[in-house]
Amino acid sequence: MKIIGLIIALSTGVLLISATGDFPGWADPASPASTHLSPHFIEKTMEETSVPNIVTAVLADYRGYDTMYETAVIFTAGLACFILLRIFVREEPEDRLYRHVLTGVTVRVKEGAKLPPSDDFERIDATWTPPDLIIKTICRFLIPFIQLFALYVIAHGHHSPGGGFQGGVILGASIILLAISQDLRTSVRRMREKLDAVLCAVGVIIYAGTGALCLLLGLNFLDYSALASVLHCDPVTARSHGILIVEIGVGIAVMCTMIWIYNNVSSTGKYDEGL
Amino acid sequence: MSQQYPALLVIVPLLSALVISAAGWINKRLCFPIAVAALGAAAYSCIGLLLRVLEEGAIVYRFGGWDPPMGIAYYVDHLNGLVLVVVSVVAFLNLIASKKSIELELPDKTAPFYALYVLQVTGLLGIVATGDAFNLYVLLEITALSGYAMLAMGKDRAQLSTLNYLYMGTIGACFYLLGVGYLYIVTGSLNMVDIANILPPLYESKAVLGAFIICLVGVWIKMAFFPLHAWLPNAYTHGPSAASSLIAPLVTKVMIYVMIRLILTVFTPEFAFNVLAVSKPIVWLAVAAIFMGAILALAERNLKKMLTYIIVAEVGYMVGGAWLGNRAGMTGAILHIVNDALMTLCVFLVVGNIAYKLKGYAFDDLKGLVRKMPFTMGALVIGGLSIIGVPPTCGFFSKWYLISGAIQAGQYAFMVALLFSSLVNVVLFFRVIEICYYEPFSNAHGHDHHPEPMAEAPLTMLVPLFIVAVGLILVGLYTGDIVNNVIEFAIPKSIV
Amino acid sequence: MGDLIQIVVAKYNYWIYITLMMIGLYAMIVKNNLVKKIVGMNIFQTAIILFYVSTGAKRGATIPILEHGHGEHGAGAHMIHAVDYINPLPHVLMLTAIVVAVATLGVALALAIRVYNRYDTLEEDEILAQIREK
Amino acid sequence: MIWQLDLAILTLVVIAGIAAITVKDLLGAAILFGAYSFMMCLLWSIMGAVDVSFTEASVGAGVSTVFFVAAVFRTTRRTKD
Repeated sequence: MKIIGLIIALSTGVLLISATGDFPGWADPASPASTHLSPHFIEKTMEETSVPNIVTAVLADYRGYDTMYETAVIFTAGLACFILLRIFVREEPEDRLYRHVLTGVTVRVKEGAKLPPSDDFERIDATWTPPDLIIKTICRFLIPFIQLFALYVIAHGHHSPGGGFQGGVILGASIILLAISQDLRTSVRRMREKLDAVLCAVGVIIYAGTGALCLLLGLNFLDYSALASVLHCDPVTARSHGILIVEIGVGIAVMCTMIWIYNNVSSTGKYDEGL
Repeated sequence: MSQQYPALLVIVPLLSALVISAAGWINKRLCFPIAVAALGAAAYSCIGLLLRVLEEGAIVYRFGGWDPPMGIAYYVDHLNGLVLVVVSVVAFLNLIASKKSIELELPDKTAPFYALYVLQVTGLLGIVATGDAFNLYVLLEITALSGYAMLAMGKDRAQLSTLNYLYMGTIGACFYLLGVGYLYIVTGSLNMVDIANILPPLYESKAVLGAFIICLVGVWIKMAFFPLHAWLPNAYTHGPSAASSLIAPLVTKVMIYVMIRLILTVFTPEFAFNVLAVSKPIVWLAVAAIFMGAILALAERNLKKMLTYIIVAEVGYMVGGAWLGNRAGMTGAILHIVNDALMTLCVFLVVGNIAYKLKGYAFDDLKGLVRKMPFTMGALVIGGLSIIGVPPTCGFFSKWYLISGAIQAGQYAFMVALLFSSLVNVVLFFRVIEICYYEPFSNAHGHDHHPEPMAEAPLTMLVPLFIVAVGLILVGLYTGDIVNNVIEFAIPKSIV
Repeated sequence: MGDLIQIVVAKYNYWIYITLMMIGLYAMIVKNNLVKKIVGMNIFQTAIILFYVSTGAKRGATIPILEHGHGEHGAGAHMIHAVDYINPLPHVLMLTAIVVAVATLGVALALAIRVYNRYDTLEEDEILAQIREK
Repeated sequence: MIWQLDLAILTLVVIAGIAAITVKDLLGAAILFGAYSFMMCLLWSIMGAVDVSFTEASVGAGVSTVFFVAAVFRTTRRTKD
């Protein structure tokens, strides 16, 4: 099996390297890629969309249709992890571990029975980790600032590198950090599975809905200048606002998908004990 | 609203897939009606679009209002207008037919399954309608991911075979992406028509040759063309019957459409057939695909797995037909996309009905099935006749074009392969029909001779099957109209 | 000899990207462990992204973000020359490709977990042996 | 665009790639894959693709490594090859 793999990899490698013969030199300004489409994007972005970050302008406006499908890909991945892993009814009830908060004594309760809810016993995961106060408090302290930075990244996608995807992932990462530092149950209590799944769909609906709104206002799909009549501004700034709305939609969709995939992967669908 | 058909046919399913997934958490009963409405609207706009194309010729739809090379544009001409109609009608019929089997096999996850189903159809419609090479890659990924998720919901070995399908599918998609990258670095554009305009002076360059080979190999992996077909039989057999009866008829045919689009539009037939002397070896590969597909199908004792090998052979028909290089071969290939989608849907719906009523679809479970399920067996006979290629059904006409194309092109090996595969199909289907019709029903408690109660599949599964069976014959009878009005204009004049 | 070095200097980047792709492809085909195949798949995808981003690189050009004082808007901006800025199109395509790679990774890991729950191993040969026994 | 820096990081990336595949422990492979992604993001920021490197840092290296580690914890660290 190793030989076949080696032959396949080497033959494709030789084919690809021989095909690089006619490539333009590395990073030379006169290459066809830098002289056909990109001059239009670089020179016209300011006039047509008034967005300084050309990548965000091309991403959400010139090729906004691509990005809508890419958000749909992320949504499909979240849905796929949910449908593959999520288990609603469990066959054999597992036993639970509780820890007495003051003394640190752990109690094992068999066959899915529960301790009456009291605040001096806290439930802990089966893969038991010692109570590490430092990590818990630091993470609880850090998470709001991570989320603040993520909102900045989404909102500031026009002027600096960033945008819907990066901001959405950082927001998702803050909730995942909560799930890793505390335990999955606290993060699921913060971000319910139902809310997470519906927000996932809502994020992509914001994106496709903005496009459909432009369609209903008469112009082609995803033509933000149609929003000028709704946002009461000239078509160029309407495009800039359209890009911002779309980036917010992408941010919400990516955040919820990352949380959804993490919750399903780390607890193999049981939603009780994560990493 | 008819100007917006190209956008509507893709946006309505996408938005409804999202609404279905959200509605799944609020009120489960809403999901199926939304899915049916969405695919109905998509089918309606596809048919409307084809009628518009027949009147006005090719339609360009600019997304975001930007002109084609800058923004993304849809080019809908006769070729993808026809394939769009086939994809949306097949998906619509299959959704209605597989409602009950979805509820039987996936009791608590019907809502996400419907959402994935509609997302898969969105991806397929997008692939067929798009005019942008990179947009086609993103849609390829949506189709692939929702396909993996649906196929992995089957029983026992489904997850492992889907994981292998994922590896091969990702390699195929990455090869296609690499091919588009090679084209981009040499031409600077991503729009298919724009690339076709820039390419002619570059025909001699090694980069374009490398891009063509890599794109082709990537698309071949995705369509399970013979040497790269190992993932298809297991993936389609172990999937739930609703998923395999959607994916089997459509995904391989759409990938063949992508290959034909690459030949006709992006690399122009002048490059594909004349500059490269590559059509002869590819037709020989197609001959090998047909032989191996037929022989491996003979060796199977499981009805569903036998059908997956027939799909591998059918892929050999279409690739060989497209690469014959003459008008009859290309017409046969395009017509075979339409016919094969309908035939495979008919036969997989039959397997869906059998799986719904019996526990398995191995040959020994099918004994004496005609008394229990007469209508399903009737549809199996019609589907079998069409796959064999008996005149009234559509299978005959596309095979006729392929054989006449092979003779014109002097590829007699391809003609022999076509006839051999038809004979093997005769053996395959009559073996199954003989088991179902003549062997007594193997009931456990001795042999009491009172006639078994007719336990036919429910009506919602039978009506679509009946429509498809009748459709097979109608498409066969109206082949002349389809070819003269639609396929004639789909193939550029340069192919004679 | 001189022009050979010229060719090498101009093209060595592409050759390294292609070797990286082939490492990923080799791992996907040959590795026995399912998760190792997923690592190989991701290396293959990231190498293609690397190839795309390098098509956009321009010698002597800055990042594709225009200096934009909040004052002047649209037409008032001074003349923008395409030569000073890096080609933004491959970056847009690759934002999409990275997110697609993560989506595929998520689904692949979910499938690997399901396979592990069923066969208690991630080694392909052990799984096939179990299937042959059944 | 200092080509010596570019070459150095490229070789580091290739070494991390090969190591991520050949190491005998899945958790090690996950961490090495995270390192591979971060160096890839460094390479892109050198090439001027700031948006792409930001995305790779957060999406590609950050969350992929978390998914990998979560999956390895839920399966096994043992690999034969």
